[in-house]
Amino acid sequence: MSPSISDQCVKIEFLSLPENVAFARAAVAVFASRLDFTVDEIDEIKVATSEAVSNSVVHGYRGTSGEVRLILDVQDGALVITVEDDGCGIKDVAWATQAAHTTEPEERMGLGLVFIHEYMNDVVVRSKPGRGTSVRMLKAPVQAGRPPESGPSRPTPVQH
Amino acid sequence: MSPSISDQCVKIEFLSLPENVAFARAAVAVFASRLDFTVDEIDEIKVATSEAVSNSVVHGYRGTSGEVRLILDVQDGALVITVEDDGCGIKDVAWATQAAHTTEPEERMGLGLVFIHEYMNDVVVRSKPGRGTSVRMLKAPVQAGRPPESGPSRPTPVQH
Amino acid sequence: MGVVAKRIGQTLIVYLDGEFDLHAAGPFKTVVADAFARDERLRHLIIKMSDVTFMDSSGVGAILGRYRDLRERGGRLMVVGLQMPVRKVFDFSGMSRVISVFESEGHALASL
Amino acid sequence: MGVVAKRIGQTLIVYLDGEFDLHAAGPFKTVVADAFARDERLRHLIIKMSDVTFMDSSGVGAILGRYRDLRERGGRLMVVGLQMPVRKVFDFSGMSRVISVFESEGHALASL
Ligand SMILES: Nc1ncnc2c1ncn2[C@@H]1O[C@H](COP(=O)(O)OP(=O)(O)O)[C@@H](O)[C@H]1O
Ligand SMILES: Nc1ncnc2c1ncn2[C@@H]1O[C@H](COP(=O)(O)OP(=O)(O)O)[C@@H](O)[C@H]1O
Repeated sequence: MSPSISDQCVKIEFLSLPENVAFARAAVAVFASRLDFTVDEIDEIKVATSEAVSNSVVHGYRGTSGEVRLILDVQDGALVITVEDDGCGIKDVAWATQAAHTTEPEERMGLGLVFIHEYMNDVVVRSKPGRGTSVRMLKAPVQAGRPPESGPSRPTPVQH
Repeated sequence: MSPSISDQCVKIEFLSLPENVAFARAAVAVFASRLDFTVDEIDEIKVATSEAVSNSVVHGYRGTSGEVRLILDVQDGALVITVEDDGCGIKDVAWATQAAHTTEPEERMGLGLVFIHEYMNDVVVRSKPGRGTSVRMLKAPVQAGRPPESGPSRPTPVQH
Repeated sequence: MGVVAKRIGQTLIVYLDGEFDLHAAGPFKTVVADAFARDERLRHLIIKMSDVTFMDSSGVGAILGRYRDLRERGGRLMVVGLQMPVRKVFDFSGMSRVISVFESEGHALASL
Repeated sequence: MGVVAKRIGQTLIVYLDGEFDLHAAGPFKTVVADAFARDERLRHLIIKMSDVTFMDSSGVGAILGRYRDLRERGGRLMVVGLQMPVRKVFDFSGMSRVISVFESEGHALASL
Protein backbone atom coordinates (compact mmCIF):
# COMPACT_ATOMS: atom_id res chain seq x y z
CA MET A 1 0.00 0.00 0.00
CA SER A 2 2.98 2.33 0.50
CA PRO A 3 3.62 4.18 -2.75
CA SER A 4 7.40 4.27 -2.34
CA ILE A 5 9.91 3.64 0.39
CA SER A 6 13.38 4.94 1.12
CA ASP A 7 16.48 3.10 2.29
CA GLN A 8 15.69 4.14 5.83
CA CYS A 9 12.36 2.32 5.89
CA VAL A 10 11.71 0.07 8.88
CA LYS A 11 8.77 -2.35 8.81
CA ILE A 12 7.35 -3.75 12.03
CA GLU A 13 4.71 -6.48 12.34
CA PHE A 14 2.86 -7.63 15.43
CA LEU A 15 -0.44 -9.08 16.56
CA SER A 16 -3.26 -6.72 17.54
CA LEU A 17 -2.72 -7.00 21.29
CA PRO A 18 -3.20 -3.96 23.55
CA GLU A 19 0.32 -4.38 24.98
CA ASN A 20 1.80 -3.84 21.53
CA VAL A 21 0.48 -0.29 21.35
CA ALA A 22 3.17 0.86 23.81
CA PHE A 23 5.82 -0.96 21.80
CA ALA A 24 4.66 0.77 18.60
CA ARG A 25 4.83 4.20 20.26
CA ALA A 26 8.30 3.60 21.65
CA ALA A 27 9.60 2.23 18.36
CA VAL A 28 8.29 5.27 16.49
CA ALA A 29 9.83 7.63 19.06
CA VAL A 30 13.22 5.95 18.62
CA PHE A 31 12.93 6.08 14.84
CA ALA A 32 11.79 9.72 14.88
CA SER A 33 14.98 10.72 16.71
CA ARG A 34 16.72 10.52 13.30
CA LEU A 35 14.96 13.74 12.43
CA ASP A 36 15.15 17.09 14.12
CA PHE A 37 11.93 16.92 16.11
CA THR A 38 11.37 18.80 19.36
CA VAL A 39 10.30 16.90 22.46
CA ASP A 40 6.77 18.26 21.95
CA GLU A 41 6.66 17.02 18.39
CA ILE A 42 7.81 13.56 19.47
CA ASP A 43 4.98 13.54 22.02
CA GLU A 44 2.50 14.37 19.26
CA ILE A 45 3.90 11.62 17.03
CA LYS A 46 3.51 9.16 19.90
CA VAL A 47 -0.13 10.13 20.39
CA ALA A 48 -0.91 9.81 16.67
CA THR A 49 0.78 6.40 16.47
CA SER A 50 -1.01 5.25 19.58
CA GLU A 51 -4.37 6.26 18.12
CA ALA A 52 -3.82 4.54 14.79
CA VAL A 53 -2.52 1.30 16.30
CA SER A 54 -5.24 1.29 18.98
CA ASN A 55 -7.83 1.64 16.21
CA SER A 56 -6.48 -1.43 14.44
CA VAL A 57 -6.64 -3.35 17.73
CA VAL A 58 -10.04 -2.11 18.93
CA HIS A 59 -11.96 -1.60 15.69
CA GLY A 60 -10.05 -3.39 12.93
CA TYR A 61 -9.88 -6.73 14.72
CA ARG A 62 -12.71 -6.20 17.20
CA GLY A 63 -13.12 -9.38 19.25
CA THR A 64 -10.52 -11.23 17.19
CA SER A 65 -6.85 -10.69 16.57
CA GLY A 66 -4.79 -10.14 13.45
CA GLU A 67 -1.64 -8.63 12.07
CA VAL A 68 -0.83 -4.94 12.40
CA ARG A 69 1.96 -3.46 10.26
CA LEU A 70 3.77 -0.31 11.26
CA ILE A 71 5.94 1.12 8.50
CA LEU A 72 8.35 3.92 9.37
CA ASP A 73 10.14 5.95 6.78
CA VAL A 74 11.83 9.25 6.09
CA GLN A 75 10.79 10.96 2.87
CA ASP A 76 12.08 14.41 1.86
CA GLY A 77 13.12 15.08 5.44
CA ALA A 78 9.71 14.20 6.86
CA LEU A 79 8.68 11.26 9.01
CA VAL A 80 6.13 9.01 7.31
CA ILE A 81 4.28 6.51 9.50
CA THR A 82 1.89 3.99 8.01
CA VAL A 83 -0.31 1.76 10.17
CA GLU A 84 -2.02 -1.07 8.31
CA ASP A 85 -4.40 -3.81 9.34
CA ASP A 86 -6.37 -6.51 7.49
CA GLY A 87 -9.40 -5.96 9.69
CA CYS A 88 -13.02 -5.04 9.12
CA GLY A 89 -12.32 -1.70 7.44
CA ILE A 90 -14.17 1.62 7.75
CA LYS A 91 -17.50 2.01 5.94
CA ASP A 92 -17.43 5.79 5.78
CA VAL A 93 -14.05 7.41 6.34
CA ALA A 94 -15.42 10.98 6.13
CA TRP A 95 -17.95 10.21 8.86
CA ALA A 96 -15.38 8.43 11.05
CA THR A 97 -12.97 11.34 10.80
CA GLN A 98 -15.30 13.79 12.52
CA ALA A 99 -15.02 14.47 16.25
CA ALA A 100 -17.23 12.34 18.49
CA HIS A 101 -18.05 9.98 15.64
CA THR A 102 -17.43 6.45 16.82
CA THR A 103 -18.98 3.02 16.36
CA GLU A 104 -18.32 2.30 20.07
CA PRO A 105 -20.02 5.19 21.86
CA GLU A 106 -20.01 3.40 25.24
CA GLU A 107 -16.29 2.94 25.36
CA ARG A 108 -14.68 5.42 23.00
CA MET A 109 -14.73 9.14 22.36
CA GLY A 110 -14.44 9.27 18.59
CA LEU A 111 -11.33 11.42 18.92
CA GLY A 112 -8.60 9.11 17.63
CA LEU A 113 -8.68 10.31 14.02
CA VAL A 114 -9.14 13.88 15.23
CA PHE A 115 -5.89 13.63 17.22
CA ILE A 116 -4.13 12.10 14.23
CA HIS A 117 -5.19 14.99 11.99
CA GLU A 118 -4.36 17.56 14.68
CA TYR A 119 -0.91 16.23 15.48
CA MET A 120 0.34 15.19 12.04
CA ASN A 121 0.86 17.37 8.94
CA ASP A 122 -0.68 15.17 6.34
CA VAL A 123 -2.95 12.17 6.83
CA VAL A 124 -4.36 9.73 4.30
CA VAL A 125 -6.81 7.06 5.48
CA ARG A 126 -7.52 4.29 2.98
CA SER A 127 -9.98 1.58 3.87
CA LYS A 128 -11.95 -1.21 2.22
CA PRO A 129 -14.76 -2.73 4.29
CA GLY A 130 -13.91 -6.37 4.94
CA ARG A 131 -10.35 -5.89 3.70
CA GLY A 132 -8.57 -3.56 6.05
CA THR A 133 -7.39 -0.06 6.78
CA SER A 134 -4.21 1.89 6.17
CA VAL A 135 -3.47 5.21 7.86
CA ARG A 136 -0.54 7.13 6.41
CA MET A 137 0.60 10.09 8.48
CA LEU A 138 3.40 12.49 7.66
CA LYS A 139 5.12 14.96 9.94
CA ALA A 140 7.96 17.31 9.09
CA PRO A 141 10.10 18.81 11.86
CA VAL A 142 9.22 22.48 12.30
CA GLN A 143 12.82 23.46 13.05
CA ALA A 144 14.20 21.51 10.10
CA GLY A 145 17.80 22.25 9.34
CA ARG A 146 19.00 22.75 12.90
CA PRO A 147 21.28 20.01 14.20
CA PRO A 148 19.54 17.59 16.60
CA GLU A 149 19.97 18.37 20.28
CA SER A 150 22.39 16.28 22.29
CA GLY A 151 22.70 15.76 26.02
CA PRO A 152 22.98 18.82 28.26
CA SER A 153 26.57 18.01 29.23
CA ARG A 154 28.12 18.68 25.83
CA PRO A 155 27.84 22.31 24.71
CA THR A 156 28.49 22.29 20.94
CA PRO A 157 29.21 18.79 19.69
CA VAL A 158 29.85 17.79 16.12
CA GLN A 159 26.95 15.44 15.47
CA HIS A 160 27.28 12.40 13.21
CA MET B 1 13.60 -20.16 10.27
CA SER B 2 11.94 -19.61 13.67
CA PRO B 3 10.58 -22.94 14.92
CA SER B 4 7.53 -21.44 16.66
CA ILE B 5 6.33 -18.03 17.69
CA SER B 6 4.05 -16.73 20.43
CA ASP B 7 1.30 -14.12 20.32
CA GLN B 8 3.80 -11.57 21.60
CA CYS B 9 6.10 -11.92 18.60
CA VAL B 10 7.21 -8.70 16.93
CA LYS B 11 8.96 -8.84 13.56
CA ILE B 12 11.10 -5.94 12.37
CA GLU B 13 12.64 -5.55 8.90
CA PHE B 14 15.15 -2.99 7.72
CA LEU B 15 17.99 -2.51 5.29
CA SER B 16 21.53 -3.31 6.40
CA LEU B 17 22.56 0.29 7.12
CA PRO B 18 24.85 1.11 10.06
CA GLU B 19 22.28 3.61 11.41
CA ASN B 20 19.75 0.82 11.84
CA VAL B 21 21.91 -0.96 14.40
CA ALA B 22 20.98 1.65 17.03
CA PHE B 23 17.30 1.31 16.13
CA ALA B 24 17.50 -2.47 16.54
CA ARG B 25 19.11 -2.12 19.98
CA ALA B 26 16.54 0.39 21.18
CA ALA B 27 13.62 -1.67 19.86
CA VAL B 28 14.92 -4.76 21.63
CA ALA B 29 15.39 -2.83 24.89
CA VAL B 30 11.79 -1.59 24.71
CA PHE B 31 10.49 -5.09 23.95
CA ALA B 32 12.62 -6.64 26.72
CA SER B 33 10.96 -4.38 29.30
CA ARG B 34 7.99 -6.81 29.17
CA LEU B 35 10.12 -9.22 31.12
CA ASP B 36 11.69 -8.80 34.53
CA PHE B 37 15.22 -7.97 33.43
CA THR B 38 17.63 -5.91 35.50
CA VAL B 39 19.24 -2.82 33.97
CA ASP B 40 22.48 -4.81 33.62
CA GLU B 41 20.72 -7.60 31.78
CA ILE B 42 19.12 -5.10 29.38
CA ASP B 43 22.59 -3.70 28.69
CA GLU B 44 23.82 -7.20 27.86
CA ILE B 45 20.85 -7.80 25.56
CA LYS B 46 21.62 -4.53 23.76
CA VAL B 47 25.24 -5.55 23.22
CA ALA B 48 24.27 -8.99 21.89
CA THR B 49 21.68 -7.48 19.51
CA SER B 50 24.15 -4.88 18.36
CA GLU B 51 26.75 -7.55 17.58
CA ALA B 52 24.36 -9.76 15.63
CA VAL B 53 22.87 -6.91 13.57
CA SER B 54 26.31 -5.36 12.98
CA ASN B 55 27.49 -8.74 11.67
CA SER B 56 24.65 -8.85 9.14
CA VAL B 57 25.55 -5.33 8.02
CA VAL B 58 29.35 -5.73 7.95
CA HIS B 59 29.80 -9.37 6.96
CA GLY B 60 26.46 -10.63 5.63
CA TYR B 61 26.02 -7.85 3.09
CA ARG B 62 29.64 -6.71 2.87
CA GLY B 63 29.87 -3.92 0.30
CA THR B 64 26.21 -4.32 -0.68
CA SER B 65 22.98 -3.92 1.19
CA GLY B 66 20.08 -6.23 1.91
CA GLU B 67 17.28 -7.02 4.30
CA VAL B 68 17.88 -7.73 7.97
CA ARG B 69 15.07 -9.28 10.01
CA LEU B 70 14.90 -8.91 13.77
CA ILE B 71 12.33 -11.17 15.39
CA LEU B 72 11.49 -10.62 19.05
CA ASP B 73 9.49 -13.07 21.08
CA VAL B 74 8.78 -14.30 24.58
CA GLN B 75 8.86 -18.06 25.03
CA ASP B 76 8.41 -19.73 28.43
CA GLY B 77 9.21 -16.47 30.16
CA ALA B 78 12.46 -15.95 28.24
CA LEU B 79 13.32 -13.34 25.63
CA VAL B 80 14.10 -14.87 22.25
CA ILE B 81 15.83 -12.65 19.68
CA THR B 82 16.49 -13.84 16.16
CA VAL B 83 18.58 -11.84 13.71
CA GLU B 84 18.38 -13.05 10.11
CA ASP B 85 20.01 -11.95 6.88
CA ASP B 86 20.10 -13.27 3.31
CA GLY B 87 23.76 -12.41 2.97
CA CYS B 88 26.93 -14.35 2.18
CA GLY B 89 26.67 -16.76 5.10
CA ILE B 90 29.41 -18.19 7.33
CA LYS B 91 31.62 -20.96 5.94
CA ASP B 92 32.65 -22.39 9.29
CA VAL B 93 30.49 -21.39 12.25
CA ALA B 94 32.67 -23.21 14.81
CA TRP B 95 35.72 -21.30 13.61
CA ALA B 96 33.89 -17.96 13.52
CA THR B 97 32.61 -18.43 17.08
CA GLN B 98 36.09 -18.46 18.62
CA ALA B 99 37.60 -15.31 20.07
CA ALA B 100 39.77 -13.26 17.69
CA HIS B 101 38.56 -15.24 14.70
CA THR B 102 37.41 -12.78 12.06
CA THR B 103 37.48 -12.52 8.29
CA GLU B 104 38.22 -8.77 8.65
CA PRO B 105 41.35 -8.70 10.84
CA GLU B 106 42.20 -5.09 9.92
CA GLU B 107 38.92 -3.68 11.07
CA ARG B 108 37.31 -6.10 13.51
CA MET B 109 38.26 -7.95 16.67
CA GLY B 110 36.48 -11.26 16.16
CA LEU B 111 34.63 -10.75 19.44
CA GLY B 112 31.03 -10.27 18.27
CA LEU B 113 29.98 -13.91 18.57
CA VAL B 114 31.98 -14.19 21.80
CA PHE B 115 29.94 -11.34 23.32
CA ILE B 116 26.71 -12.93 22.10
CA HIS B 117 27.59 -16.23 23.78
CA GLU B 118 28.79 -14.48 26.95
CA TYR B 119 25.74 -12.24 27.36
CA MET B 120 22.93 -14.56 26.26
CA ASN B 121 21.88 -17.90 27.80
CA ASP B 122 21.43 -19.94 24.68
CA VAL B 123 22.65 -19.16 21.19
CA VAL B 124 22.07 -21.02 17.93
CA VAL B 125 23.83 -19.82 14.78
CA ARG B 126 22.53 -21.30 11.52
CA SER B 127 24.18 -20.35 8.28
CA LYS B 128 24.35 -21.48 4.66
CA PRO B 129 27.14 -19.99 2.55
CA GLY B 130 25.55 -17.91 -0.22
CA ARG B 131 22.13 -18.09 1.44
CA GLY B 132 22.27 -16.22 4.73
CA THR B 133 22.67 -16.40 8.46
CA SER B 134 20.30 -16.64 11.39
CA VAL B 135 21.39 -16.03 14.98
CA ARG B 136 18.85 -17.08 17.61
CA MET B 137 19.67 -15.90 21.13
CA LEU B 138 17.67 -16.59 24.26
CA LYS B 139 17.91 -14.88 27.63
CA ALA B 140 15.83 -15.56 30.73
CA PRO B 141 15.62 -12.96 33.49
CA VAL B 142 17.69 -14.08 36.48
CA GLN B 143 15.22 -12.66 38.99
CA ALA B 144 12.21 -14.19 37.24
CA GLY B 145 9.01 -13.99 39.22
CA ARG B 146 9.59 -10.61 40.84
CA PRO B 147 7.36 -7.80 39.59
CA PRO B 148 9.12 -5.41 37.18
CA GLU B 149 10.54 -2.26 38.73
CA SER B 150 8.71 1.01 38.24
CA GLY B 151 9.89 4.58 38.61
CA PRO B 152 11.48 5.63 41.89
CA SER B 153 8.57 7.89 42.84
CA ARG B 154 5.99 5.17 43.52
CA PRO B 155 6.89 2.94 46.48
CA THR B 156 4.80 -0.25 45.97
CA PRO B 157 2.62 0.03 42.89
CA VAL B 158 0.25 -2.61 41.60
CA GLN B 159 1.69 -3.30 38.16
CA HIS B 160 -0.50 -4.21 35.23
CA MET C 1 0.89 1.35 34.05
CA GLY C 2 0.79 1.26 37.85
CA VAL C 3 -2.61 1.66 39.52
CA VAL C 4 -2.87 2.07 43.32
CA ALA C 5 -6.08 3.03 45.13
CA LYS C 6 -6.84 4.29 48.63
CA ARG C 7 -9.98 5.66 50.31
CA ILE C 8 -10.28 8.94 52.23
CA GLY C 9 -13.80 9.39 53.59
CA GLN C 10 -16.22 9.18 50.67
CA THR C 11 -13.47 9.62 48.11
CA LEU C 12 -11.45 7.03 46.25
CA ILE C 13 -8.00 8.28 45.28
CA VAL C 14 -6.37 6.42 42.41
CA TYR C 15 -2.65 6.96 41.73
CA LEU C 16 -1.57 6.22 38.21
CA ASP C 17 1.93 6.06 36.88
CA GLY C 18 3.36 5.31 33.48
CA GLU C 19 1.47 5.39 30.21
CA PHE C 20 -2.32 5.69 30.18
CA ASP C 21 -3.35 4.01 26.93
CA LEU C 22 -5.63 1.23 25.65
CA HIS C 23 -3.72 -1.41 27.57
CA ALA C 24 -3.81 0.56 30.83
CA ALA C 25 -7.48 1.53 30.52
CA GLY C 26 -8.63 -1.99 31.47
CA PRO C 27 -6.83 -2.27 34.82
CA PHE C 28 -7.80 1.31 35.66
CA LYS C 29 -11.52 0.59 35.06
CA THR C 30 -11.31 -2.65 37.05
CA VAL C 31 -9.63 -1.08 40.08
CA VAL C 32 -12.23 1.73 40.21
CA ALA C 33 -15.22 -0.56 39.61
CA ASP C 34 -14.03 -3.06 42.25
CA ALA C 35 -13.48 -0.35 44.87
CA PHE C 36 -16.92 1.21 44.34
CA ALA C 37 -18.57 -2.24 44.33
CA ARG C 38 -16.85 -3.25 47.59
CA ASP C 39 -17.34 -0.04 49.55
CA GLU C 40 -20.77 1.62 49.61
CA ARG C 41 -19.43 4.76 51.30
CA LEU C 42 -17.57 5.80 48.16
CA ARG C 43 -19.03 8.67 46.15
CA HIS C 44 -16.16 10.65 44.61
CA LEU C 45 -13.06 9.84 42.60
CA ILE C 46 -9.74 11.67 42.49
CA ILE C 47 -7.31 10.53 39.81
CA LYS C 48 -3.73 11.43 40.65
CA MET C 49 -1.88 11.71 37.34
CA SER C 50 1.39 13.50 38.18
CA ASP C 51 3.37 10.35 37.30
CA VAL C 52 1.51 9.70 34.06
CA THR C 53 3.94 10.39 31.24
CA PHE C 54 1.65 9.65 28.31
CA MET C 55 -2.07 9.65 27.57
CA ASP C 56 -4.05 9.17 24.38
CA SER C 57 -7.78 9.14 23.60
CA SER C 58 -8.16 5.67 25.17
CA GLY C 59 -6.93 7.12 28.48
CA VAL C 60 -9.17 10.15 28.12
CA GLY C 61 -12.11 7.85 27.29
CA ALA C 62 -11.46 5.77 30.40
CA ILE C 63 -11.61 8.93 32.54
CA LEU C 64 -14.76 10.15 30.79
CA GLY C 65 -16.44 6.78 31.34
CA ARG C 66 -15.82 7.04 35.11
CA TYR C 67 -17.06 10.64 35.02
CA ARG C 68 -20.37 9.52 33.48
CA ASP C 69 -20.78 6.69 36.02
CA LEU C 70 -20.19 9.05 38.95
CA ARG C 71 -22.44 11.79 37.62
CA GLU C 72 -25.32 9.29 37.54
CA ARG C 73 -24.81 8.62 41.24
CA GLY C 74 -24.28 12.29 42.10
CA GLY C 75 -20.55 11.91 42.74
CA ARG C 76 -17.68 14.03 41.47
CA LEU C 77 -14.54 13.20 39.52
CA MET C 78 -11.42 15.30 39.88
CA VAL C 79 -8.03 15.03 38.24
CA VAL C 80 -4.78 16.02 39.94
CA GLY C 81 -1.41 16.97 38.44
CA LEU C 82 -1.20 16.78 34.65
CA GLN C 83 2.23 16.83 33.01
CA MET C 84 2.45 18.96 29.87
CA PRO C 85 1.93 16.43 27.05
CA VAL C 86 -0.88 14.79 29.05
CA ARG C 87 -2.46 18.16 29.78
CA LYS C 88 -2.41 19.00 26.05
CA VAL C 89 -4.31 15.82 25.19
CA PHE C 90 -6.73 16.41 28.06
CA ASP C 91 -7.44 19.98 26.99
CA PHE C 92 -7.67 19.24 23.29
CA SER C 93 -10.23 16.51 23.91
CA GLY C 94 -12.46 19.05 25.65
CA MET C 95 -12.28 17.33 29.04
CA SER C 96 -11.21 20.50 30.86
CA ARG C 97 -14.72 21.82 30.27
CA VAL C 98 -16.35 19.02 32.27
CA ILE C 99 -13.69 17.79 34.68
CA SER C 100 -11.87 19.97 37.23
CA VAL C 101 -8.09 19.72 37.32
CA PHE C 102 -6.27 20.49 40.59
CA GLU C 103 -2.65 21.02 41.41
CA SER C 104 -2.68 18.76 44.45
CA GLU C 105 -4.73 16.09 46.18
CA GLY C 106 -5.27 18.53 49.06
CA HIS C 107 -6.82 21.16 46.80
CA ALA C 108 -9.06 18.53 45.20
CA LEU C 109 -10.25 17.15 48.57
CA ALA C 110 -10.81 20.66 49.90
CA SER C 111 -13.10 21.47 46.95
CA LEU C 112 -15.58 18.73 47.91
CA MET D 1 27.31 9.87 18.54
CA GLY D 2 28.93 13.24 19.16
CA VAL D 3 32.68 13.57 18.44
CA VAL D 4 34.58 16.71 19.43
CA ALA D 5 38.38 17.02 19.31
CA LYS D 6 40.87 19.45 20.81
CA ARG D 7 44.68 19.54 21.07
CA ILE D 8 46.73 20.03 24.23
CA GLY D 9 50.47 20.00 23.43
CA GLN D 10 51.27 16.73 21.67
CA THR D 11 48.00 15.15 22.69
CA LEU D 12 44.68 15.00 20.87
CA ILE D 13 41.70 14.78 23.22
CA VAL D 14 38.55 13.35 21.67
CA TYR D 15 35.26 13.72 23.57
CA LEU D 16 32.63 11.17 22.66
CA ASP D 17 29.04 11.12 23.71
CA GLY D 18 26.16 8.78 22.95
CA GLU D 19 26.47 5.27 21.61
CA PHE D 20 29.79 3.98 20.31
CA ASP D 21 28.82 1.36 17.74
CA LEU D 22 29.38 0.45 14.08
CA HIS D 23 27.73 3.66 12.90
CA ALA D 24 29.76 5.85 15.26
CA ALA D 25 33.07 4.12 14.53
CA GLY D 26 33.36 5.80 11.10
CA PRO D 27 33.12 9.44 12.28
CA PHE D 28 35.42 8.67 15.22
CA LYS D 29 38.12 7.24 12.93
CA THR D 30 37.76 10.16 10.52
CA VAL D 31 38.07 12.84 13.21
CA VAL D 32 41.20 11.22 14.65
CA ALA D 33 42.80 10.53 11.27
CA ASP D 34 42.11 14.09 10.05
CA ALA D 35 43.55 15.67 13.20
CA PHE D 36 46.77 13.61 13.05
CA ALA D 37 47.11 14.26 9.31
CA ARG D 38 46.69 18.03 9.76
CA ASP D 39 48.90 18.53 12.81
CA GLU D 40 52.37 16.99 12.86
CA ARG D 41 52.90 17.82 16.54
CA LEU D 42 50.34 15.25 17.63
CA ARG D 43 51.67 12.03 19.17
CA HIS D 44 49.17 10.86 21.81
CA LEU D 45 45.42 10.31 21.98
CA ILE D 46 43.11 10.62 24.97
CA ILE D 47 39.55 9.37 24.42
CA LYS D 48 37.11 10.90 26.89
CA MET D 49 34.24 8.45 27.24
CA SER D 50 32.33 9.58 30.35
CA ASP D 51 29.30 10.46 28.20
CA VAL D 52 29.35 7.24 26.21
CA THR D 53 26.31 5.23 27.29
CA PHE D 54 26.82 2.19 25.10
CA MET D 55 29.72 0.41 23.41
CA ASP D 56 29.96 -2.88 21.53
CA SER D 57 32.83 -4.71 19.81
CA SER D 58 32.72 -2.25 16.87
CA GLY D 59 33.48 0.57 19.33
CA VAL D 60 36.20 -1.47 21.00
CA GLY D 61 37.64 -2.31 17.59
CA ALA D 62 37.76 1.36 16.61
CA ILE D 63 39.74 2.14 19.79
CA LEU D 64 42.08 -0.81 19.23
CA GLY D 65 42.70 0.32 15.64
CA ARG D 66 43.80 3.78 16.88
CA TYR D 67 45.97 2.08 19.55
CA ARG D 68 47.80 0.07 16.87
CA ASP D 69 48.34 3.17 14.70
CA LEU D 70 49.76 5.16 17.61
CA ARG D 71 51.98 2.34 18.86
CA GLU D 72 53.65 2.22 15.43
CA ARG D 73 54.51 5.90 15.76
CA GLY D 74 55.60 5.59 19.40
CA GLY D 75 52.54 7.45 20.74
CA ARG D 76 50.21 6.47 23.59
CA LEU D 77 46.47 6.00 23.75
CA MET D 78 44.57 6.57 26.99
CA VAL D 79 40.91 6.23 27.83
CA VAL D 80 39.14 8.39 30.40
CA GLY D 81 35.91 7.76 32.32
CA LEU D 82 34.11 4.53 31.50
CA GLN D 83 30.49 4.08 32.65
CA MET D 84 29.66 0.64 34.02
CA PRO D 85 28.16 -1.14 30.98
CA VAL D 86 30.88 0.33 28.75
CA ARG D 87 33.59 -0.67 31.24
CA LYS D 88 32.26 -4.25 31.28
CA VAL D 89 32.55 -4.51 27.48
CA PHE D 90 36.00 -2.88 27.58
CA ASP D 91 37.27 -5.28 30.23
CA PHE D 92 35.68 -8.38 28.75
CA SER D 93 37.29 -7.69 25.39
CA GLY D 94 40.72 -7.68 27.06
CA MET D 95 41.43 -4.03 26.26
CA SER D 96 42.25 -3.19 29.88
CA ARG D 97 45.42 -5.24 29.49
CA VAL D 98 46.80 -3.00 26.73
CA ILE D 99 45.15 0.39 27.21
CA SER D 100 45.30 2.47 30.40
CA VAL D 101 42.01 3.79 31.78
CA PHE D 102 42.05 7.00 33.85
CA GLU D 103 39.43 8.65 36.00
CA SER D 104 40.01 12.11 34.58
CA GLU D 105 41.68 13.92 31.72
CA GLY D 106 44.07 15.49 34.24
CA HIS D 107 45.28 12.11 35.46
CA ALA D 108 45.73 10.92 31.89
CA LEU D 109 47.72 14.01 30.84
CA ALA D 110 49.83 13.82 34.01
CA SER D 111 50.82 10.22 33.18
CA LEU D 112 52.49 11.23 29.91
N1 LIG E 1 -8.36 0.55 11.77
C1 LIG E 1 -9.72 0.65 11.80
N2 LIG E 1 -10.48 -0.41 11.44
C2 LIG E 1 -11.84 -0.32 11.43
N3 LIG E 1 -12.51 0.78 11.82
C3 LIG E 1 -11.82 1.86 12.18
C4 LIG E 1 -10.40 1.85 12.21
N4 LIG E 1 -9.98 3.07 12.60
C5 LIG E 1 -11.09 3.80 12.83
N5 LIG E 1 -12.20 3.08 12.60
C6 LIG E 1 -13.60 3.53 12.67
O1 LIG E 1 -13.59 4.94 12.76
C7 LIG E 1 -14.28 5.36 13.95
C8 LIG E 1 -13.64 6.62 14.50
O2 LIG E 1 -12.32 6.36 14.90
P1 LIG E 1 -11.62 7.32 15.95
O3 LIG E 1 -11.77 8.72 15.49
O4 LIG E 1 -10.23 6.84 16.15
O5 LIG E 1 -12.46 7.18 17.28
P2 LIG E 1 -12.68 5.97 18.30
O6 LIG E 1 -11.49 5.05 18.22
O7 LIG E 1 -12.76 6.65 19.62
O8 LIG E 1 -13.94 5.30 17.92
C9 LIG E 1 -14.19 4.19 14.88
O9 LIG E 1 -15.21 4.21 15.85
C10 LIG E 1 -14.29 3.01 13.91
O10 LIG E 1 -15.63 2.76 13.57
N1 LIG F 1 25.77 -12.46 9.59
C1 LIG F 1 26.95 -12.89 9.12
N2 LIG F 1 27.13 -13.11 7.78
C2 LIG F 1 28.32 -13.52 7.30
N3 LIG F 1 29.40 -13.79 8.08
C3 LIG F 1 29.27 -13.60 9.41
C4 LIG F 1 28.07 -13.14 10.00
N4 LIG F 1 28.25 -13.07 11.34
C5 LIG F 1 29.52 -13.46 11.57
N5 LIG F 1 30.14 -13.80 10.41
C6 LIG F 1 31.53 -14.31 10.26
O1 LIG F 1 31.99 -14.71 11.52
C7 LIG F 1 33.21 -14.00 11.86
C8 LIG F 1 33.27 -13.76 13.35
O2 LIG F 1 32.22 -12.87 13.75
P1 LIG F 1 32.37 -12.06 15.10
O3 LIG F 1 32.74 -12.99 16.20
O4 LIG F 1 31.11 -11.30 15.30
O5 LIG F 1 33.59 -11.09 14.88
P2 LIG F 1 33.83 -9.84 13.92
O6 LIG F 1 32.51 -9.24 13.57
O7 LIG F 1 34.67 -8.93 14.75
O8 LIG F 1 34.54 -10.34 12.71
C9 LIG F 1 33.15 -12.75 11.03
O9 LIG F 1 34.43 -12.20 10.81
C10 LIG F 1 32.49 -13.24 9.74
O10 LIG F 1 33.41 -13.87 8.90
